[in-house]
Parts: sequence; C-alpha cells; structure tokens
Amino acid sequence: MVPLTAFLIVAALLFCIGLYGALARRNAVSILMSVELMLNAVNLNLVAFWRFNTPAQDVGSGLPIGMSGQVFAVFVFVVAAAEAAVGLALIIAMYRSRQTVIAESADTLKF
Amino acid sequence: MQTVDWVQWLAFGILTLLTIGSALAVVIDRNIFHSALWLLVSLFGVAGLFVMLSAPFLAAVQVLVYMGAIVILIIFAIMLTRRLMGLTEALNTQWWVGGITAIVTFLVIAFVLFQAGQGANPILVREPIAALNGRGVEELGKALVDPAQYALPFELASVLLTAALIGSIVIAREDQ
Amino acid sequence: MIEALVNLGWNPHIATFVALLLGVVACASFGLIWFTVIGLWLVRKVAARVQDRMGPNRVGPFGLFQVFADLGKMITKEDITPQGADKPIFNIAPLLAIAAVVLIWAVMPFAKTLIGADLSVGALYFISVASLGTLGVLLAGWSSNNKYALIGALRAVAALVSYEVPMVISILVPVLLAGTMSMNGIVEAQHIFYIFAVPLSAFVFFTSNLGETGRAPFDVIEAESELVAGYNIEYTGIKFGMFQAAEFVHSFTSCALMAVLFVGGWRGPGAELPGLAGALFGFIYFFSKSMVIYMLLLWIGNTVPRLRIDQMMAFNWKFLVPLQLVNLLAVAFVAKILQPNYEAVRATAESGSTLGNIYRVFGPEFIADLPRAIALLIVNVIILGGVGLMIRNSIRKERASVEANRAARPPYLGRRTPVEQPAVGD
Amino acid sequence: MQQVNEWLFIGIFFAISWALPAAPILIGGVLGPKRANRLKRETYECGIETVGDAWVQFKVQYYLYAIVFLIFDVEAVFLFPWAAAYNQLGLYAFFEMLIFVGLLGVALLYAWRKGALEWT
Repeated sequence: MVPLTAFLIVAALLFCIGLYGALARRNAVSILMSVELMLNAVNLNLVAFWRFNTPAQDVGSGLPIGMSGQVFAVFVFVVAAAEAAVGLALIIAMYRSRQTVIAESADTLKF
Repeated sequence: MQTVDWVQWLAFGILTLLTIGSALAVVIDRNIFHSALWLLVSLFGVAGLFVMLSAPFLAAVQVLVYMGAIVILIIFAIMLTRRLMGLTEALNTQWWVGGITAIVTFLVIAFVLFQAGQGANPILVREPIAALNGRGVEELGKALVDPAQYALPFELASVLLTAALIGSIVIAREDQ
Repeated sequence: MIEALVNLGWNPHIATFVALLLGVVACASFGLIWFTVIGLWLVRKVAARVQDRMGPNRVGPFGLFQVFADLGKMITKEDITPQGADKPIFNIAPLLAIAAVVLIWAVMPFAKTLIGADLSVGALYFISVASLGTLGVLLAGWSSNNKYALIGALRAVAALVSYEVPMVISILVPVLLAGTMSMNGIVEAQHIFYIFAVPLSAFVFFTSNLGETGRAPFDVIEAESELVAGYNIEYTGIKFGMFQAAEFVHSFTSCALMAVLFVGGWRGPGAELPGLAGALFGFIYFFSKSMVIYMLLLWIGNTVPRLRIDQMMAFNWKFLVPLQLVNLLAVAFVAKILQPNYEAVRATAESGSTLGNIYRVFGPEFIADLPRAIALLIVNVIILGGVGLMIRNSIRKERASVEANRAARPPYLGRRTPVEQPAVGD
Repeated sequence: MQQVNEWLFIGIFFAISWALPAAPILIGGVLGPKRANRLKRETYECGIETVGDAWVQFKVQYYLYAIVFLIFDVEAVFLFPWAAAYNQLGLYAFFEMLIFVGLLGVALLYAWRKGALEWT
C-alpha cells in the first residue's frame, strides 16, 4: 500500500512547480496553466487526506462515511473552471485592446 | 483478489513520473502550445492518482472537465492570442526569485511531512473506504444535496457558474 | 478463468495478469477490427444501394474483404509530413483519435457476464474518454500547418464540444432511472426498455451522437465542399486511414451505447441463463440491437442533406439543450413521485393469487416499473406537444419575416454588397 | 479490491488502445515509399500556392462556445452524483436541482439573448 506521505510529497512537488511557473513565466496563459497545476496539487492533497484520514463517522451528519474530501475536490473543480473561463476571457480582452499577452505589460494601474 | 503491493507501487511510480515530469515541461517549454499539451499529460497523471486513492468519480471528472474542457479552452485562447507569441522571452526578469521561492516552499513542506511521519501518530489506512467500494458516487450525491451537509455550497456553485458564464461572455465579446 | 489457471498451478498474480491481458486484447480487437470490417462494408453497401449502385463486390464474398484491400493500399502509401508541421504532435493526433474510441469498449457490457470492467462510474467514464477524441481533432488541425486544417479543426471542435452537452444531459436520464452509473447496472435496471418510457431522451441522445460522431446531417467536420477535407487534409496513407477508422468505429460505438442505455443492451429472453448460454444470448441481443440502430444511422446519413454550421449550432444550443434540461427535470419529478415498489409487487407475485399469477407471467419487476413508465411516456408526449407548438410558431414567424424582407427589397437591388478592390501598385 | 483490479484492466486497455493504431502506422512507415520532395511536402491548398502562414486570426465566437460548453460540463459533474443517488433521496433533492438547473438556464438564456450562441 502506498502511504499517505508519498501522495503528499507528489502534491507538494506539483504545487511548487506550479508556483515557479506562476512566478516566472511572462505569458499570461502560461501563468494560468501554472495556477491550474497548483489547483491540481491542492485537489490531490484533499483527496489523499480524505482517503487516509477521514473519521469513520461524519461529525456533522453522523453518516457512516464522510465524503467531505471529495466534495471539496468537486468544488475546487468548479472554481478552477470558473477561473479558467474568466481568466482566459480577460487575457483575450487584454490582447484585443493592447495587442499583448505579457502579464507585466498590463501595469497601467501600477504607480 | 488483492492487488499486489509492487503493482501499486509501479502504478504510483509511473503516474508520479507522468505528473511531475510533464508539470516540469509545462513551466519550462518555450512553445506555449506544447506547454498546454504537457499540461494535458500532467492532468492525466493526477487522474490516475485519484483512481489509486479510490476516488474514481473524481478521476473521470478530471478527464472530462480538465482535459476535455479546460485544456480546450486554453488552446482556444492560445489560438486567439497567438499573433505575438514566440517573439518574446518565456521568463521574466525575476524568474530566479520564483525558483528559489518554489524550492524553499518545497523543502519546508517536505521537512514538515517527514516530521509528521516520524511522530507518535502514524497515518494509517482508513478501513471504511473498503466498505464504500463502488458506492462512492451515491454517497457523494447524498452529501451534496443533504441540507445538513453541502446543500448551500451546492447552490452557490450554480451561482458561481452562472456568474462566470455571464462575466466571461461580457468580457470576451467584441463590442458592437 | 482465473480460478482455472490457478488450479493449473499458476501463480495467482500472473494468472490475473494473463486473464486481464486476454480480456483486453479480446475487447479491443473486437471493437476495432470487427466493426471496421463489417461497419465499413455496411456503410458502403448501404450508401451504394441508396444511390442505386452496386457497392463493393470484388474482394471476397459480397465484397466483404474490401476493407483489407483498402488497408493494404493505405499501408503501402507514402507517409508525407508537410513542411512546417509540428512533427510529434502530427503523429500523436491519429493515435489519440483511435485510442479515445477504443477505450470506450472497456466498459461495454456485451452480456451479463461478458464485460471488460464494470466500473462504478461507467457512464461518466465513457463520456470522459470520448471527449478526448475532440483533442485528437484539435491536435491534427494545429500541427498540420495548414489554414484549412486549422479552420476545419476549430469548427469541428466547436461543433463536437457543443454536441457533448445534450449528450451528457441525456445520459443522466437512464442514470437517474437506474440509480447507478455502472453500465451493467443500467442494463439490469431496464425491466422496461427506457426508449419506451423516455423516447425524447433517446432521441436527444441519438441526435447528439450524430453530431458527436460527425455523421450526416451534422457532417460539417468533413465538409468537402467547404473546407477541402477538414482537419485531416494534410494526412496521407495509413494515418489518414486512422482518422477514418476512428470515425467509423465511433459511430458504431455510439449505436452500441444507445443500445445499452436505452434499448436494454443484452436483455432479452434467455440472457439471464448462467454460463456460456446466457453470454451467447446476451451477446446476440446486444449485437442485433446495435445493428438495428446502426442501420437507422446509415439510413439517416444517406438521405438527409447537410446542415449549415450555424444551423447546426443553433439546433444544438437553442433546441436540444433546453429541451433536454426540461425533459430531465420532468423525468426527475415523475420518478420521485412514482417510485417503483419492487418488494410489494414481488410479494404479491409470491402469494399465488390470481393477480400474483398474472404478475408472474409478465415478471414482477416489469409490473412494478409499469406505472412509472406510463407516466413518463405521458409526460414525454406532453413535452413533445409543447415543443411542436413552439416550433410551428417560430416557423411561422420566420416565414413572415422572410416575406416582409422580400417585399421591402426592390428586385435585383440591395442584394449585392460592394466588393473591396485590393489596392494595386503599392 | 475488485475495484482496483478493474482499474488495472483499464490501465492495460489504455496501453493496448495506443499500441493498436501505432502498429499499422509503424508498418506503413516501413512499407511505404519515401520519396518526399519539396513540392510534395508543400501545404495543400488545392494546387494554389500558399499565401501567408497558417496562423490566421480567429474570431472570438469559438471561445464563447467553449465557455458555454465548459460551464455545462461542470454542471454535469454535479448532476451525475445527484442522479445516481436520486432514488435514495427525498423530494427536496428535486427542488434543489430545480434551483440549480434553473440558475444555469438563466445563464443560457443570457448567452442566447446576448448573441453568444449565434454563429456569425
């Protein structure tokens, strides 16, 4: 049986790779992809903890098996989808008005 | 029929290699379209890990939503904004700061994990999961609509999706 | 089979592996080879008969082995990679197109005991896997370095993803009625075939599958007259053949899925028998049901003219999706009010009264399902009536606006838009 | 552990499903002639010489369709567990889903009225 720690290490690696990408890439679409990687790492963490560490009885409802970890993961999917849709729409709008997709060139509001 | 331990480790190794390797390729590859394809492979690896964690529903959703929808959305966005790509440097001027941050973060997490692993509270396999065998989806459905559990977030998800759809249509549409 | 091998003195792990491998090879080769041979032959024969031709009749009996001749031809053709193509992606795309279709056969219940893997998320699994085929199209179009391929791919992807939405929602109806997502579970729950209870959902599923597999009248994916050939224009030889094979296998696969989800898959008299006999019966039922639906698909494909892409999108988003959403909610409402009470009916059947004897003739599950099925059918008819009224209204409105436009415009004027001449000499 | 075995089956199936089409392509690569020349490798546009590169600009309409598709796909993610558990739930589940689908119906209606579903 593969232990919990192994999954958590993988998730941590994935998260840090995503973090590096989000910080270092210039293209806004790349940054968004890195954020997706980070969200995936979070999901992996949630599901791994659900698999190994949920109490046998759900605290809130008293149901035999709590599904909290999976439910949280589903909500992360929703957030990821909403984020991708709106984020990419913003990038397209930025490209249309400024002819660029480089993240740091959108700095009009910076002072 | 018990699946052998080494089969599980083998599957875990392959999936980890897929996930981490292609995640690295996502952030390193200069061609943004290839980057998106590597993201695909990475997401597939995570789906496999979900299966190993006895969450097959999430694995299927991962393939359906992430690989089948979000990546297609990303590729469309790349095609729509492709005019200038490839002309510029892939990395910004502070890439080394980002790298150091990422490595330090990983070291901290790994340190904490090893600390926790050596503690007096060993993390064990939860047995009831075996009782869940095959009924995970139904349990998930019950938990989602149960007013005592996640009914409100469930409705809020609908609101979020509606807002995202309306917002992105307003933003992305060309002004007439 | 595993036990048999273990009894022969094999290591159980190796026995399991061998059994799995054999199962995989059987399922995959069955899905791919058998249906390419028979399916392609049928496609050609039917098309030929519709067009008053002979069709293939040279190679083998009735031209059955024409496919092998084609395979031999394609395999010996030169494999050209266009210049500027993204070579690794160019090569992966046809593989992905095939793999996405073949993977569906892993959860296909051929008979009660004859199923590759009865996953608890079977219905969701095959949708997810099928959605990967869209990516194959996108990759092919992108990597070809050709305007037509790219435009064709984008169009095809927009159409494919659109038609996935009504398909997913229509699959929810059998899942809801059966209360499970496992393919075998859905088949087992169909004491009354769902096509009789929820014909509208079956219609939506079939129609969206036509769009999803790119069959006429939704075949803009390979609109020869508009886009040369579509996304696979730059492919030659066997790689081109792979896209064709993927399309054919996918269309048969969608028919098999329809048979499983709405027409009861392997169900039929004798299919519940234990052992080989039941498997054989089940397989025959499953296969003949799929075949009937496949013939229906070919019939439609050869007789209906192609829709324009804008009509196709409007049909999907403004008709199929709202219709199926309403339908799903209506079905859910009825299914909640009239839940079949299997235990009570079974008890009556056991009791030995006259009523019980009648129940036993039809099967207690069938009787228990009957009220719900009839109510669902009535609701479906009501929805259909409403839809018909709406369609008639919109057609009338459309016709009036066209008439008004024609009346307002003087003949031969205002039709032509001035063509911008390119500047000469700069 | 039946479940795990079935996924193992899927894993092997996955490998085979890639090998199945790869084999004829490899054979075709060996059998087929290799006499490519510049003219043959040129982009095919019905014999007319290619003007400009393939990276033409696309309209945003494709993206709008993809967004609507994504949103409804995610909706399906919620609908599937609901449908699978539906027989074991009370009537409240129906009304919750009515609200859920109703909101998304409003979103679809908005996209419709805004012309996001028109192919122009």
